[in-house]
Amino acid sequence: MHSTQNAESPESKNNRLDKEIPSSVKVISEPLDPWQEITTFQSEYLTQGEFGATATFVGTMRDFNEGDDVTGMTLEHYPGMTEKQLQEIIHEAQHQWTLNGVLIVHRVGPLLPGDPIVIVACWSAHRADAFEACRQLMEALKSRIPFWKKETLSDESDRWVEKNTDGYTS
Amino acid sequence: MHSTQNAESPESKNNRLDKEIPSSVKVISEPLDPWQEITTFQSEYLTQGEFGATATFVGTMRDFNEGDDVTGMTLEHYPGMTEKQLQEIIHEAQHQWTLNGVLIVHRVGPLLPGDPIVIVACWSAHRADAFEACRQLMEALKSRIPFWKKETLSDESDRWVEKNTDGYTS
Amino acid sequence: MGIKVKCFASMREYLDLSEREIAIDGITTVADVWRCVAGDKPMPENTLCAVNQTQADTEFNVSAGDEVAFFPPVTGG
Amino acid sequence: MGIKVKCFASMREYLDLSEREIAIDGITTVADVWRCVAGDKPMPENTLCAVNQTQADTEFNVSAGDEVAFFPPVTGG
Repeated sequence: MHSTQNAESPESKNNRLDKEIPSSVKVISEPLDPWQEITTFQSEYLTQGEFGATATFVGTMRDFNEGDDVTGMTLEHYPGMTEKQLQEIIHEAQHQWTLNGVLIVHRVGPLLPGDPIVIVACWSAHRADAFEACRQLMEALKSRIPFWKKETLSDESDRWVEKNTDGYTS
Repeated sequence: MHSTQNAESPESKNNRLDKEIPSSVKVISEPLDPWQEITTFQSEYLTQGEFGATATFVGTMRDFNEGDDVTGMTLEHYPGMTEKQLQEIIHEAQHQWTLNGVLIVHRVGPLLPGDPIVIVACWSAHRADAFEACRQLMEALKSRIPFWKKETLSDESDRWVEKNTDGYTS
Repeated sequence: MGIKVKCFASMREYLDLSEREIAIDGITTVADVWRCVAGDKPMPENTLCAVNQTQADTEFNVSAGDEVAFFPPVTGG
Repeated sequence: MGIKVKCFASMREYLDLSEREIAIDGITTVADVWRCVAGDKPMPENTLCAVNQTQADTEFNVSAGDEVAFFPPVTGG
């Protein structure tokens, strides 16, 4: 079936799942342009007219966390397990909802405030499926996929972020 | 406060709300580029680092509805009431969730399958607010804002769409 | 100053009326506005009414200068 | 063929260990792998373990050729 490679970076991974719906998971160390990724995926894998709903989430690095100013961040991951588990959560989602396509891209390496960290995009005929799958994939990503953030604070000290939260406060 | 004008089309409306968060509602008769609209709004009204979450919905014209092939569509609206009620649902959302910005753009006039019809984008510090506000705004738009669709079928007959549904089947 | 009446979508076709100014004489409620522009035609089930671009029911009182609109359930998005 | 052990994030710093191959002798479970690479250091609360890139608990049995990883709660997205 389809298989794509991201040639720009040795850290890049791009795995096209051999399943009933088009999906792509990428872990990249270069800057992430969410809308470019979405546009490219859509034109490459989806057919005009078949989908009516696209729900998208973009996570962006903030310049504050837990009351402190944050000046930088380094994102580490577990190469291999990351891609395997991302494919697993997409597999779960496509059995729970009727989807035309799923795209997940996550950045690793050093980041600055304002940099996009992650995008999740879901295409469906109907809006409920797209919305719910997108939300559920983000929650699954934040609780189960092996990424870790180390923050640099304004006094140049750094610290590992210890846990993700319920989405209301971090 | 801020006020923007869309100079490209006499049908265009672009109202910047004079409230605590940046927001924009536009009704346009020219083709809608969702990612361009989002990028432009974000760079114009939002500050890098202050938001961590962007939830976006794009509604796109399908080539099928209620079991029939659909070859075209014309979207009518109630100029004036549309913009007033869009601002009202944004007003409600920004009191229910903590948001950094809201953008709603809706297309009117003749459309073809694959054409984007509507975008709703919500920016927030945290993902739950962005996701929930985006979903709620789409539901409010579909149930309360005066837009009407007339579909053209493959035999060149046309019909008014009679009602919007719960999002699972249309 | 009278009342501006607007109809949209299938309602525009049903009444063959897009926009019309009517006199205020004899008009108290939205239902009176309907009778003035629709004559004997019954108001379809599910018809929505708006006064000055805010939804209102048929018993809502109207005044000179108001804009009254009739339209079917909305189907945007 | 032994067992490949990997540590990530704060666990990498805690054990000063990124990746190491250990012999299978005397090793039955994930807990045995921990003792082999950590010595006397206790396993921090909330430590996550994976065998062959799937999460597993400390009593999970490992075999020669397996990849075993230790890491703190995930914080991506």
